[in-house]
Amino acid sequence: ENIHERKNEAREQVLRIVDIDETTVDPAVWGQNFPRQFDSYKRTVDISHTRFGGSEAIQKLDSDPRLRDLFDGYSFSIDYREERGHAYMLSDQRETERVTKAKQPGSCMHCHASNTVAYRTAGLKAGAAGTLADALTSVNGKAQLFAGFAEICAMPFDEATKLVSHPVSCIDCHDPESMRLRVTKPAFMEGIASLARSPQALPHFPSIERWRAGSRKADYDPNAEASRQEMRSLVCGQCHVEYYFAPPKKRVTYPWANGLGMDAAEAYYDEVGWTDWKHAQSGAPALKAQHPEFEMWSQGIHARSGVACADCHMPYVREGAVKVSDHHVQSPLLNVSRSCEVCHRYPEEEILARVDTIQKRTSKLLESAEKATVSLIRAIAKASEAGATDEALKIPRDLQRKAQWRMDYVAAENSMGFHAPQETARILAEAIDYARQGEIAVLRNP
Amino acid sequence: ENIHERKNEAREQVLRIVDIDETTVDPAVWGQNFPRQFDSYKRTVDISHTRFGGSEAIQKLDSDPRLRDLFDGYSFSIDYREERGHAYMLSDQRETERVTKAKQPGSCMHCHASNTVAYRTAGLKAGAAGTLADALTSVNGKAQLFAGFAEICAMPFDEATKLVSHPVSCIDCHDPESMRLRVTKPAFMEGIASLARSPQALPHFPSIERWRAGSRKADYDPNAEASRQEMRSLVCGQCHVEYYFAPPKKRVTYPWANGLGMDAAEAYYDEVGWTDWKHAQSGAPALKAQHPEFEMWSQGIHARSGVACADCHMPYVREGAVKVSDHHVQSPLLNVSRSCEVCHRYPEEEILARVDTIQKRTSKLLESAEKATVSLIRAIAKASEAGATDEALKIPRDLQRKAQWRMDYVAAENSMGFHAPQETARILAEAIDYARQGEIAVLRNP
Amino acid sequence: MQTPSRTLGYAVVVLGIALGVFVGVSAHTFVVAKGTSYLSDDPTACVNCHVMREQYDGWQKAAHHAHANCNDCHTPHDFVRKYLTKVDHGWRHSKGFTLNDFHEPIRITAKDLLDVRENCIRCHTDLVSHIASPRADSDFEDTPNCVQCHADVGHGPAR
Ligand code: HEC
Ligand code: HEC
Ligand code: HEC
Ligand code: HEC
Ligand code: HEC
Ligand code: HEC
Ligand code: HEC
Ligand code: HEC
Ligand code: HEC
Ligand code: HEC
Ligand code: HEC
Ligand code: HEC
Ligand code: HEC
Ligand code: HEC
Ligand SMILES: [Ca+2]
Ligand SMILES: [Ca+2]
Repeated sequence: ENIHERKNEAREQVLRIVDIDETTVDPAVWGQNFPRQFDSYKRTVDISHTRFGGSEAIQKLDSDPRLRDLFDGYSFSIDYREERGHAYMLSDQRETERVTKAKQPGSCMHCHASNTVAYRTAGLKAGAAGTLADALTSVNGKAQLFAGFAEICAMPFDEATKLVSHPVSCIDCHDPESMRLRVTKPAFMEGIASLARSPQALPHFPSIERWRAGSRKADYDPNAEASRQEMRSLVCGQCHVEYYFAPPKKRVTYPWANGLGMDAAEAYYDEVGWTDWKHAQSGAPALKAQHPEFEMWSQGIHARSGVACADCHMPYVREGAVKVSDHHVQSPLLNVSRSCEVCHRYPEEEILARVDTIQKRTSKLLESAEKATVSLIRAIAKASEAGATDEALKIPRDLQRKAQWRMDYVAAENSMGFHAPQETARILAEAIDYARQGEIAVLRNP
Repeated sequence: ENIHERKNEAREQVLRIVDIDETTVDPAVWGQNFPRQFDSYKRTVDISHTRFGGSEAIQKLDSDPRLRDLFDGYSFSIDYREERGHAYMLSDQRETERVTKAKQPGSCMHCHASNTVAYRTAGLKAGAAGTLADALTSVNGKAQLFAGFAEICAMPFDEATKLVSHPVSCIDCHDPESMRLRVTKPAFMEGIASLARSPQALPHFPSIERWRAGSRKADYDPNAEASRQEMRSLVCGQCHVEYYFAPPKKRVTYPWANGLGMDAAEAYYDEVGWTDWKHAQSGAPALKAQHPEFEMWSQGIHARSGVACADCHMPYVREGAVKVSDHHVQSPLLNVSRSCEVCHRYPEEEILARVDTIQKRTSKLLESAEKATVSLIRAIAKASEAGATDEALKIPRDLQRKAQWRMDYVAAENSMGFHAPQETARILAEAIDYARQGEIAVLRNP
Repeated sequence: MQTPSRTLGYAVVVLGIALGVFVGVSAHTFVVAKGTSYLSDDPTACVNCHVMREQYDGWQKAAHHAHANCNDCHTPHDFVRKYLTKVDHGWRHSKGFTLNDFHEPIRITAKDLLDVRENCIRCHTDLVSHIASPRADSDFEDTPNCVQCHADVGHGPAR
């Protein structure tokens, strides 16, 4: 490419070749107007590799056999893989043995597909007012979305998955009119509203602090109130969070009423009396943590410093004179110069070494936490075989619930400690403390 | 003040009123040439306060009664205070009940006084060649220093303390000729030389990595090889480190042969078979950690980023037309605008809030680690009263040694986790793990 | 089978041509992209290259906007070295811009960082006379790297 082109590029503007609206689900259509973003978006099919991340769908149950014991009796002991690019989210969900060998609800659709249209159509079927032409943010649009959300969560998986056809797509994060970022996932909208009403300080979300200072009558609405920089994280927080399916209708729910983070979520589950499964070996009322990236990032110095998910996972790339966001969402370690060096003036090797130090410390501690938890599980199992009463095993089992929740909160978080190094280590320290105390309790009164 | 005055002031500043040389111990004399530095140096008498630091000599044994159990049988259970400004180092040492109620050696002088002249005089007495006029870095100067160091370490405290009359003074950190920074503490020179020969990677000390790449014949000598920026930390590392008095002559020794940090020091003590005291309640062969600020800083991101002790604890201060180093060495939290804000452009409250988050997480974990260790101590004591053999208690006691060392390594470090937040939490997690495992071991075979 | 010398011969010829072409191209750049801007001290001249836009915008917001222009910081101030540097920049940057082969984000070279520091001290001589030898060109280790603490003076906050 030569200079004349580059000088022209500098003046180039986006010209809209096709019209896109609230019904345009197919990213290829959007891609005609925004070829650069579409090209990188498609590259999320690439398979890559880093020490603790990357996108090879390896079986975690084989690379870390302790997980089979830890999740014994739960579907995660059947099939549990390293996650990969956005392009795979729909197929990976359909193919996992957690779905093929266990029964799952329509709730699963919430984060593995482009579903604004699917939800709204189902909502209209269920009697919501208006048409698909209504803006998603309009009263009708929202009503349709939430009605359909409730319907589809309550469906069986096989029925629900027929209603969606694309992984996360442009329309899930962008307003087709203005291209502005927006959030569209119902459970997230409900979750962030309850978070805003929580007592937890949220310095990294100024717009929530502003809302709190106001009348607090209407719910906090990110699409109306969040800054652009906040949206660069909120769109990811739609899915990269811990969740559960609230009975009776399996509504996808984020446990944020007490705040974000490990302790706040645990308190919430204890309050509503939620348990994911009864552990097969120990009989403990266990919890399963899932990808709390958004929550862990919130505890870290980057969030506090206003650094968004997109700053690292979708850095700007200069194409000629224009800068575009890299829609090949992946591990930043595969793109250090753009993801990190804009803010950190160190050579790539140095930056990788810093991350490695943080991640190795974490993985060593995680191993200790897993060992301690497995050892407690064994101790409880042994005691109950030896005839210990549920009465006598109540305390040890409750301690297992606490320990396992903490251990898993880190194991399920996908940055191996990077998003919040000290907080991650703190959580693992507590996991170890509870697990060992549980074993002591078993030994004290067998 | 108008420009002309400032310009004149600027020209006067380097003017030398008195001659200073290797025999000039009194800081007041140096102060005639460098009034600005001397004025701030004197301010280390000030008493101030922060949440976890500051300079009120409060009795730690009262604010945290667990310490009495933890150090039972050792002098630190008699008197253990919050440390304060440099101006107090000599008097505080003379007055502590660890000295007045227990026997201590001359080794104590190494870090609580200006002692280059005291050491060299003793060295000359002991027959070293040359005179005090020799440069400290000359062959004779060094020989005198090390000979006297050996002599004074072996003396009783009362005799040795008569030989010194000033707390750390200009001459301990500065070359009287050039005013360049220098290190003068014998144990540090020996320690850093052994560190250079250790296998540990030291990215924060490029001059050591350079030395390693060389012939390695002569010892690594900071005064000859370290950069100015490295010296801004090394001068502090002379004293703010973990140490022990190596038998038979009570030579102050830094356990760095395996590298800096908690694990490297523990390995060293295990190798040489060192134990500080036999725990009065449990009989465990315990270790006492002391102020490993230099080691902990080395594990943190600031060291890795080339940020020196002096950058935060002796920030530049603008005085009229010149800026000088603030010699009022103290908690940076009392001077955030200069200590932090040049590099971190956040308001003071925000910076204080960040430190507070780190320190509170640490202190909560530290409490858990102390509780776990005390609980192990109790368990061992109970078992041995019940007649358990030393044989049976060997493993629990060894685990106490490991747990207590880790717990204390953080308790004795004076930044409450700030110098290396993740590493500090990691160490406490291990402390808890070992302590609880010890208790389990006791219960398993009583 | 060719003799080494023959191959070498070809190599030289090929190289020669390549070099010729390259000089041509770059000279072309130098004109089109107003590489001559290097001869002026007008900051707007620097942004003739859009790749300088970021620093230009940063500079306009930074503390020195009112006090120093690009070349006050980025070129030495004794006549000879000043123009040598300008030629060096003009050439390297034109080359980079033409071949688009430079590291991004763009990073100041070690040599240029020394020149910059020399300029910091040139303007702030009195203030830093206690902490820095006026001979800023003296060994890098021995004079503090102003930018380690004042990273944002030229172009606003780095983070
Ligand atoms: C609609 C839900 C959804 C949204 C919105 C979403 N993600 Fe994801 N993300 C997923 C799922 C599901 C996967 C795992 C896909 C798989 O393994 O098949 C994933 C995977 C990833 C991965 C792993 C890629 C790899 O190579 O391993 C990263 C990194 C990631 N997402 C970051 C982000 C960021 C940053 C954002 C916001 C800009 C975001 N995600 C928005 C659901 C979402
Ligand atoms: C709240 C959002 C959300 C919901 C609801 C959700 N997922 Fe995911 N899922 C994700 C994200 C984010 C990832 C990528 C991060 C990870 O794998 O930890 C992921 C990864 C996966 C993966 C690939 C990695 C693995 O675990 O093997 C599978 C398979 C999967 N989900 C299946 C399901 C199924 C089945 C359901 C319903 C029971 C479901 N998901 C519900 C967000 C969600
Ligand atoms: C300051 C940079 C930074 C920010 C901000 C950040 N991350 Fe990350 N993220 C990383 C790094 C570094 C890793 C580790 C990647 C690896 O191990 O290969 C990572 C890992 C991940 C992974 C797993 C990637 C993989 O390859 O498997 C996911 C998913 C993820 N982050 C999502 C998020 C989300 C969602 C947010 C915002 C709520 C976020 N990140 C914020 C830097 C960041
Ligand atoms: C998971 C969320 C997500 C998805 C899906 C997504 N984007 Fe984006 N997009 C972003 C973020 C974050 C930005 C940065 C926005 C900002 O900085 O305001 C962005 C920015 C853009 C921009 C503005 C220019 C730029 O590059 O910063 C365009 C145009 C765009 N995206 C097009 C698309 C298209 C076309 C698709 C589908 C092929 C798509 N996006 C899918 C998150 C997403
Ligand atoms: C948009 C700016 C920005 C980006 C992009 C960014 N960082 Fe940071 N980083 C910061 C800030 C701000 C801090 C907090 C320290 C400070 O205030 O300077 C920080 C702190 C850190 C720290 C020290 C804190 C800790 O957790 O140990 C590490 C390590 C780090 N970043 C690594 C990375 C890596 C690796 C990436 C890329 C994957 C990255 N950063 C991307 C701005 C950024
Ligand atoms: C000669 C040994 C020695 C050297 C060299 C030394 N210190 Fe100290 N430092 C001490 C002692 C001893 C104390 C405790 C004095 C007391 O409590 O009476 C102390 C106390 C401190 C305190 C606590 C002050 C307070 O208000 O609580 C700080 C901070 C400190 N030193 C930092 C440094 C820094 C930074 C350097 C290097 C620039 C340094 N020290 C060099 C021995 C030394
Ligand atoms: C290797 C250097 C070094 C040696 C040797 C040393 N000290 Fe200290 N001492 C320090 C430093 C640094 C501090 C300040 C940090 C702290 O208190 O943790 C300190 C603090 C103190 C304090 C004030 C706080 C407290 O603990 O009450 C007393 C008293 C003290 N030392 C006495 C002694 C005695 C007695 C000896 C000899 C047995 C001794 N020191 C040997 C470096 C040393
Ligand atoms: C990046 C800044 C930074 C660096 C570099 C740094 N410190 Fe600190 N230091 C702190 C902060 C912040 C505290 C906590 C002060 C408090 O709690 O009041 C602290 C606490 C201390 C204390 C206890 C102060 C008190 O008030 O009791 C000592 C002693 C100390 N540091 C010595 C050192 C030494 C020696 C080094 C280098 C080996 C060093 N520090 C490097 C920031 C720093
Ligand atoms: C504990 C170590 C220590 C002691 C004791 C000490 N200084 Fe310093 N001094 C420093 C450090 C560190 C610097 C910064 C040097 C550098 O950046 O190269 C410094 C710098 C200086 C400078 C250079 C100008 C400046 O302010 O940066 C002068 C002059 C100076 N000190 C005089 C004194 C005088 C006079 C005394 C005694 C009253 C004294 N110093 C005691 C550590 C010390
Ligand atoms: C000379 C520059 C400099 C000074 C002075 C400095 N810092 Fe930093 N700080 C850094 C760098 C560099 C990093 C690492 C992140 C990065 O690369 O941007 C960092 C990281 C941090 C972090 C995030 C890493 C962590 O440990 O959580 C905090 C918090 C922080 N600094 C607080 C402080 C405080 C408080 C002070 C003053 C007592 C201070 N800093 C003084 C340069 C500095
Ligand atoms: C012909 C287009 C062009 C013009 C005009 C231009 N630059 Fe650059 N500049 C570049 C490119 C391309 C790079 C990256 C070169 C590299 O990193 O190899 C660069 C890099 C730099 C660097 C960092 C690398 C180094 O050499 O230290 C500095 C500083 C710089 N430019 C300053 C300036 C100043 C000052 C001006 C105006 C007097 C200017 N530039 C005008 C294209 C230009
Ligand atoms: C007050 C001094 C000052 C002025 C004026 C200044 N710069 Fe810089 N510039 C710097 C410093 C210092 C750096 C190195 C930044 C660092 O190392 O953190 C730098 C770096 C750069 C770089 C390399 C990018 C990088 O971050 O290393 C470019 C390009 C550049 N400057 C261009 C310019 C241009 C164009 C102008 C005028 C519009 C300008 N500078 C004005 C001080 C200045
Ligand atoms: C052409 C002259 C010139 C050059 C070159 C220059 N400065 Fe300045 N600088 C000034 C003037 C004039 C002021 C405003 C008056 C003052 O504060 O002295 C200033 C202000 C400052 C300030 C205070 C304002 C602020 O940003 O907080 C700092 C710090 C500073 N300069 C550092 C530097 C550093 C570092 C460099 C080199 C990277 C540099 N200067 C290069 C002339 C210059
Ligand atoms: C270790 C950190 C550090 C280094 C290195 C450093 N400075 Fe500073 N500088 C400071 C601090 C802190 C202040 C603020 C002093 C005050 O506010 O009293 C300052 C103040 C200044 C000011 C005055 C700002 C004002 O408000 O008027 C100038 C100009 C300046 N420095 C220039 C330089 C130059 C030139 C160099 C390199 C020779 C340099 N600095 C190196 C930390 C540093
Ligand atoms: Ca992955
Ligand atoms: Ca103190």
